[in-house]
Amino acid sequence: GEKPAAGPKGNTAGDTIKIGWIGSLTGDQAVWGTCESNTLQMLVDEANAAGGWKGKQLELVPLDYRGIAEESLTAARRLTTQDNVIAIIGPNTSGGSIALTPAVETSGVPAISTVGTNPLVTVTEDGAVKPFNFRVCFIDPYQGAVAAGYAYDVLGLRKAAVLYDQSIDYSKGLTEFFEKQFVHMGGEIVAKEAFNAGDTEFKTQLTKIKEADPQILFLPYFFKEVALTANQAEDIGLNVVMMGGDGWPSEQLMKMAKDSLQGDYFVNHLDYKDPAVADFNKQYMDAFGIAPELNGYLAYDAFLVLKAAVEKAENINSVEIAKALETVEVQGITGFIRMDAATHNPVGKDAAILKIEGDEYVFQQKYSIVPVE
Amino acid sequence: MMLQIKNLNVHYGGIHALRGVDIEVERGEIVTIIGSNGAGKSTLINAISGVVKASGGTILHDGKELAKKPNLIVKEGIVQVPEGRLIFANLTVADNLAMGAYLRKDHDGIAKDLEKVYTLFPRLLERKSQLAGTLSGGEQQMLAMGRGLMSDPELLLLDEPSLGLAPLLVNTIFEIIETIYKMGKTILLVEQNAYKALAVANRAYVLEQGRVVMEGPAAQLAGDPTIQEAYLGKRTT
Amino acid sequence: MNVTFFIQVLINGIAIGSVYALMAVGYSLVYSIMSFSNFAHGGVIMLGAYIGYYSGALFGLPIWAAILAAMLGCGLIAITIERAAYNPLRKRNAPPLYYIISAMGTSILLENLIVATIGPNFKTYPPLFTERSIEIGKIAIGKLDLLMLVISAVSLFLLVFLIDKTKIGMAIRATAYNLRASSLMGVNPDTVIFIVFGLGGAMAGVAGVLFGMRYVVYPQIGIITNKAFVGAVFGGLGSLPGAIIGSVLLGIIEVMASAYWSSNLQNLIAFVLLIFVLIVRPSGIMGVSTEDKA
Amino acid sequence: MSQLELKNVTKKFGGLTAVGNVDLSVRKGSIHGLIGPNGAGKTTIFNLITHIYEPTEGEIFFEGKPIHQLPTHLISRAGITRTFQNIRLFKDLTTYENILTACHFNAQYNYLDAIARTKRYRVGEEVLRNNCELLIDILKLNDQRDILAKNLPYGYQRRLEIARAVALLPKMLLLDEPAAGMNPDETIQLLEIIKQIQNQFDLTVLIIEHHMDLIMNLCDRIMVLNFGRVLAEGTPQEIQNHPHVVEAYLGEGGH
Amino acid sequence: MNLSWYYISGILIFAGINLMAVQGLSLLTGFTGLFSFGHAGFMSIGAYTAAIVTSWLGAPFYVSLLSAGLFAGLISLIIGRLTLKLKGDYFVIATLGFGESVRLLFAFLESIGGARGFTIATSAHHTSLFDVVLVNAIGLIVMVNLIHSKHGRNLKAIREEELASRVIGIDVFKYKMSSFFISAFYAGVAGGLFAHYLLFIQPAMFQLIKSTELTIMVIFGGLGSITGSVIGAILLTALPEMLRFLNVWRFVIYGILVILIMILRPKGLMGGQELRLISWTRRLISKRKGGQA
Ligand SMILES: Nc1ncnc2c1ncn2[C@@H]1O[C@H](COP(=O)(O)OP(=O)(O)OP(=O)(O)O)[C@@H](O)[C@H]1O
Ligand SMILES: Nc1ncnc2c1ncn2[C@@H]1O[C@H](COP(=O)(O)OP(=O)(O)OP(=O)(O)O)[C@@H](O)[C@H]1O
Ligand SMILES: [Mg+2]
Ligand SMILES: [Mg+2]
Repeated sequence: GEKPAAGPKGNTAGDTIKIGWIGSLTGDQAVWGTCESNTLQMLVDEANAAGGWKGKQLELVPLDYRGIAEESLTAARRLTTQDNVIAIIGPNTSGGSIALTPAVETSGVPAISTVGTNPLVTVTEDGAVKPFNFRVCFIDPYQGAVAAGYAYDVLGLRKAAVLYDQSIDYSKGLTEFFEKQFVHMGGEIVAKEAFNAGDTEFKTQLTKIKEADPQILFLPYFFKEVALTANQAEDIGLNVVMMGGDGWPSEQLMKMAKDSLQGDYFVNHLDYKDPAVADFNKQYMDAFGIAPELNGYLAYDAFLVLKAAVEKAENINSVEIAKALETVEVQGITGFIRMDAATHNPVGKDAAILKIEGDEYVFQQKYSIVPVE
Repeated sequence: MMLQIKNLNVHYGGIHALRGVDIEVERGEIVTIIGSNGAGKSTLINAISGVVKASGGTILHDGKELAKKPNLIVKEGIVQVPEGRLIFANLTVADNLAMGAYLRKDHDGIAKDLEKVYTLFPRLLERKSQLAGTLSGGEQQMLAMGRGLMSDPELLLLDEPSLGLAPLLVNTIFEIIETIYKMGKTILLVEQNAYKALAVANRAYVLEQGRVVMEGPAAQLAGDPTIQEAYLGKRTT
Repeated sequence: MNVTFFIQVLINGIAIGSVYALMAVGYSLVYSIMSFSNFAHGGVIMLGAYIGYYSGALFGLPIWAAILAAMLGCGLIAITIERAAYNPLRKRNAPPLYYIISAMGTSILLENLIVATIGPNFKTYPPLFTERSIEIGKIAIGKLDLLMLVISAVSLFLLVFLIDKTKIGMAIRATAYNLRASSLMGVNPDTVIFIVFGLGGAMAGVAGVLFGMRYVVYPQIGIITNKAFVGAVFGGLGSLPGAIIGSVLLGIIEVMASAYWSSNLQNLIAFVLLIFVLIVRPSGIMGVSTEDKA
Repeated sequence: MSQLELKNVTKKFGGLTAVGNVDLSVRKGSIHGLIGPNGAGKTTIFNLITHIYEPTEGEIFFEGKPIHQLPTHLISRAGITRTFQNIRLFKDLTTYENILTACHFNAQYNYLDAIARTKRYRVGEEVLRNNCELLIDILKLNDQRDILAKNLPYGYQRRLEIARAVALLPKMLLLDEPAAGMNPDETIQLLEIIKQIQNQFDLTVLIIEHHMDLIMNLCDRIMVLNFGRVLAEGTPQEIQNHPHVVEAYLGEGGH
Repeated sequence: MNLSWYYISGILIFAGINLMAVQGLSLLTGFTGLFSFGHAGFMSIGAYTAAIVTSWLGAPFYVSLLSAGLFAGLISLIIGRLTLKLKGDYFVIATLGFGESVRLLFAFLESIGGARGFTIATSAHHTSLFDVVLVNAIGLIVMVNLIHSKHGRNLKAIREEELASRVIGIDVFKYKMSSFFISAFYAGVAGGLFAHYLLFIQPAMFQLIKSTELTIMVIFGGLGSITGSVIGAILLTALPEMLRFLNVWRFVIYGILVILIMILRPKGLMGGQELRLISWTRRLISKRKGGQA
C-alpha cells in the first residue's frame, strides 16, 4: 500500500515554482488539451513578466497523456517526484483525474482537475474527500438540473427528449440529473436515446425522437457531435428547441451548425460579454489565432485558484498549498469560486443561460437551482 | 552465342549454392543440366530468370548484359517454366494460358498458339474454365508447360517439366520439346529423367554441389560410365 | 411504429452504409491483391479529407475539383506508403502480419503528423447544398447521402470491370496469387502494385472528401474505417461487391437495432451480429472459401 | 487379411466424378501401388482415406472399423498417415524439428508435466529425441538436420515428408509420388529406403508413383485407375502386360 | 536529469503488466499463428473480475488474480468455440468484434459503474513492482516450459501448416483452443494487476488501441521469441516516456520507429531467436541440460 501514514512531506519550490500540467496534446482529446496548455503557458509568461509569485519565477511542465487514463498516472508520478512540481493542473478527463490519485497522495502534491466532472474525482466511493484532488468545474448533477429547471420553469416546456453519449461519464451524468429534475418538477421524458463516442450518425435516434414529438431536446455532449446532431435533425425535419451544457460553446459549433441551432439554449459558466471573458478571448485570439475552448477558461480559473492558494500558504510547499486550496475563494472568469473543504468542488458558481441568435451567444440570465437528491 | 554465363555465383545467406558456374547456350540448340538433388539446378534457372540475385558473375544474352528484373528478362524472350509449377491457382485454366501471352500483342499468333496448346494437351481444353488450383498434379504440370509455350519465347528454360507426369505424358513432353526445337527455338532443360534428357539434348552439363563437373555432347555423356553410375542408376530391367 | 418510420430508418441505414462502403472499397481492393488488412487506409482517408478541405478553403476549388485533387493526392500518398512501409517487406517475403504492423505504425504516424503540424482542431467544409435534403412526403433523403451511394456504386462498377474484364486486371489477379510467378510471365509487379495502391488511395481520397463534407475533419477520423473493415468482412474479404453489400448491410443492421431495439445497444448488436454472420458464413456473404487442394 | 478396405467409394466435385465406385483392399504388411494417368483420382483417394475430403458415397474400413466419419487427426491416431504430392512441410522449422514434432504420439505426458518438468516429461522427451535421431539416420538427413525445411532442395523435401510421416510410427503409410523430382539413381535409393522402413517399422504401404521402375520393383499388388474408375488390378507382371493399362497409361515402348 | 525511481518504477509496473498480456499473446500469435485484436477485451474481463473479487468479496489479491485469469479463460473458451474455425483475417476481425463488444457491454452495465468506471476498495492490495515481477517470473517459467514441450511444438506445427498438422495427428481445434485459453488467462491476470495498480478502471481504458499495442509489442519483439516479447513489452511501454522531449512529435517518431523495425528487422528485434541468458537460467531452473530449442 502506498497510502501515506504520517502524511507526505510534499514538494517545496526551489528557485522557481514549477507547475505541472497533464492533458491531451495528442489523441482524440487534443483540441481541448492544447487549449489548456496554451492558456497556461500564456498565464505563466504573463505572471513571470509581472515578477512571478512571491518573487519567484514560474515554470510550466506540460505532459501529454493522449487522453489515456493510465498514462496520466505515470505522468503524475514523474511530475511529483522528478520534476518536483508544487501542483498539477489537469487532466481534462475524469478518468485521467481519478487515475492519478495514488501518485498525488503518495507525494502530497495537489491536482486541480479542469473538466473532470465525475464526482469520484474528488471523493471516494464512500464519500470521503480525497486530500489532494480538486476541481474547478461544475460537477455533473448541477448543470443537468439547471437545464431541466430552466426548460420547465422559464421556457414552460413539459415534454423532453434526451440524446446522450453513453460512453462518456460527463454525458451520462448530465442526462441522469436532467431527467431526475425534469420529472421531479412534473415534466415527462418522452424519448431517451444513446450513442457511443466516435459515432457520427444520429439520424435513427433522431427519427425515433421525432416520433415521440417532444418540445425540447436535451443534448448533453460536446460541440462536434452537437453540431452533427443539429444538422441531421434538420435533415430529417425534426424542429424542436434544443438545449445543452457547457460542452456546447465553441467557435467550431457555429461554423458547423449555426443555421440549425438558431434559438437553442445551453447552460454555461460564463457570459461571453463579461469584460474579463472578453479580454481573455482577445488575448488568446491574438496569441494563437483561434478562439479558446471552454477548457481554456477552466484552465484559467485553475491557475487563479492555485495562485490564491500559493499566496495563502505560508511556504511554497505542495502539502501546505493543498491545505490552502481547501478554503480558497477567487473571482474566476467562469464565475465566483469558493472551494468546499468537504468535497473539494467549487460551490456557489452561478450558471448562465445562453441562447444562440445569429452569430452570437446571447446571455439570457443567471439561473440557479437546488438539485433534487 | 545466345546465352553466356560466366563465373556465376549465388549465395542464400550462408549457403553457397552456385560456385563459379560457366555455361554457354548456342542459338537453336537444346542444352540439358543434370545433377542430383540440391546441386543447384533450379538456382541456376532462377538466376537466369532474375528471381534470385547472383552474388557474382555475368550473364550475357546475345553478347549483351542480361536485364536484371524478371519481367524485363521475359521481355528479352527468355521464359521459364518453373519447378513446382507455380501456376495461378486462383485463375481459370484459360486465364493462366492468357497470362503466358501477357507481353504479346499479336492476337492472331496468340490464338494460333492457344489452339496448338489445346491440341497438345486436350485435358486442358476440357478443364478450360476450372480454377487451376483444383487441377491434379499432372494437369497443373501440363498447364505450366502450356503457359510457357504461350509466351512464344526465344529461349525456354524448363525446370523438370516431366515432374509428376504419367509415363505417356512424359513421352508427350519430350515430343513437344523436340517440336519446339525443330521450330528453331532454344531450350535449356533441367531434368531428373536423365536418360530422356540426354537423348533429346545436343549438349549437357553436369552440376554437382554448385559446380560444373563435366560437360560435353549429350550422347557422349550418356555413354560415360561415371554418369551412368551416378545419375542413370544401375539399371535393373 | 409505422411504415414511414420504417422507410425513413431504412434510408438512414443505407446512408450510413454508403459511408462505410466508400471506405471499404479501397480497403477491399488492396486486400484482394495483397492479402493483408491495410490498417493505414483510415489514415489516408483522413488525409483525403484534409486535402479536400484545403483545396476548397485555400484555393477555392469547386467540389468536383476538390475530390479530384484528393484522389490524386491520396493515390500518391498511398503509393508512397507502399514504397516506404510495405515494399521493403515484400522484398523479404515477410508474412502478412508484418505488413499489418507496418500499416499500424503508418496510421499512428499519419494521425500524429497532422496533430503536430496542422494541429488537432476541427475543420468544417462549407455547405455544399443549401437545401440539405429532398423530401418525399414525410420521408427525407439527404442529398449528400444520395451522392455517396451513387459514387460508391459507380466506382464499384468501374473497379470490377477493371479487375475482371481487362488484361491489367488479370495481371493484378495473377500477381495477387503469386508475385514471383507473375513476374515470370513478364508482368512488372511494381506497376501492378502501383496501380492497386494508387486506386486504393484514390478511393480513400473520395471517401475522405465526402466524409469531411458530411461530418467534420480532424486527425482521428480514420477510426471510423474500423466499421468499414467490419463491413468488408461481412461481405467477404477481397470481394468488391461484397465490400459494398456488407457495408450497406452493416449500416442497415445498426440503425434497425437502434430503431427497433435500443440505441444503447446499437454498436454492441452490430459486433455480436458480425461474429454470428461469420459463424454461419465463415467467409462472409460473398467471399469464397480459400481452402486449397491437398 | 485386408487392413484397409474401400467399399464402393465415390467422390464428385460438382459434375465431375473424380473417383467413381472404387473398391480397394490392401493386405496387411503389403506394398500396394496406385497408378494411373494424371487426373485419374489417385490423390483424391488419399484425401478420402485421410478424410480431407468427405466421400460422396461409400465406406472405408481400417482394421475392420469404419473410419470415413473420423476427423483427420483421429485417422492418423488410428495408424494411417501420408505424405503430400504438393509438399506440405512445416516450412519455418528445421528438418530436425519437423521430425521431432511428428514424433509427439510417442511420449505420454500432459501440460502439467511439461510445466513442472516432471520425470515423465524428461523421459518422454528423451524417447522423442531418440526416435528422431533414428529416423534422421535411416532417411540420411544428417547433413540437413538444421536447415529450415523451406530451404531444402526439392528431393530432400520429399524425403523429409516421408521421415515426418514415419515418425508417427503408423501402421499404414500412404505415399503420394515420393520419387517426384528425383533422378533414377536417387529413385533407387528411395526404393531401398522404403523397403527398409517397411520392414523395420512393420508397415503397410500404399504408394502413388509415375516412376515405373520403382512401382514394379516395390509393389506386391497394383491398382490402376483411369477417369476415377478401376481399370485393372493385379501383380506387377499382370499390370505391365495389361493391354488397357499399356494403352491408357504406360504407352508403347514406355517401358 | 535526476531520474526518479518512483517514476521509473511506475513505467516498469506498466511494462510488467503489458508483458504479462504480451506473453500470452506471443503464444497465440508467435507460436500458434493466430492474430488477435481482442485481447484488451480479455484484459478488461480480468480487470473487472479481479476488482470485484477484492472489492466486493474481500478476497486476497492473488486469489483475485487467479480468478481474473480463470474467468477470462472461461470466456475465451466460449469465444474460441465460436470463432476459432475462422481463417486468417476473418478471425482477426471476429476478435476485434469481441473486444469492442466487451467494452460496450461494460459501459452498458451500470451495476459495475458503466462508462464512469469502477473504483477498487481502498482496503484492497495495491499492485507493486514486486508483484509484477513475481507474477511475470512465474508466467515466464510456465510459458518457456510449455513451449519447449511437445505441446509447444504442436502449436508451431499448426502455425506452419494446418493440414499437415492434422495428418500427423494433431487435434488442431483443441490446440488452438488451449492456446487461446492460455493467452486469455495471461491477459486476464494482466488485467487484474492493472486494476489493482490504477485502483480505478473504466471501459474506455480497454479500447481497440490497447489490443493493437499489445500485438505491436509481440511482433516488434519478434514472433516466436519469448525473449523478444519481454524486450518488446518493456521497450515499447517505455518508449513514449523516453520520447517525451519531442512533445507533440513523439508519436510521429513512435510510428516511424515501428515501421523502421519492421523494415530493418523484418522478423522483429529477436525474430525467433532467444537470448542466451534465458536459456542459461532455464537450464539452472530445470537443473538438467534437457529441453533445448
Ligand atoms: N531460398 C533458399 N534459401 C536457402 N537455401 C536455398 C534456397 N533455395 C535453395 N537453397 C539451397 O541451395 C542449394 C541448391 O538448391 P536448388 O533448389 O537449386 O537445387 P536443385 O538442383 O534444383 O535440386 P532439386 O533437384 O531437388 O530440385 C541447396 O543446398 C538448397 O538447400
Ligand atoms: N477440389 C477439387 N475441385 C474440383 N476438381 C477437383 C478437385 N480436386 C481434384 N479435382 C479433379 O479431380 C480429378 C482427380 O484429381 P487427383 O488429384 O485425384 O488426380 P491424380 O490421380 O492424383 O493425378 P496426378 O497424377 O496428376 O496427381 C482431376 O481431374 C482434378 O481436376
Ligand atoms: Mg530444383
Ligand atoms: Mg495426384
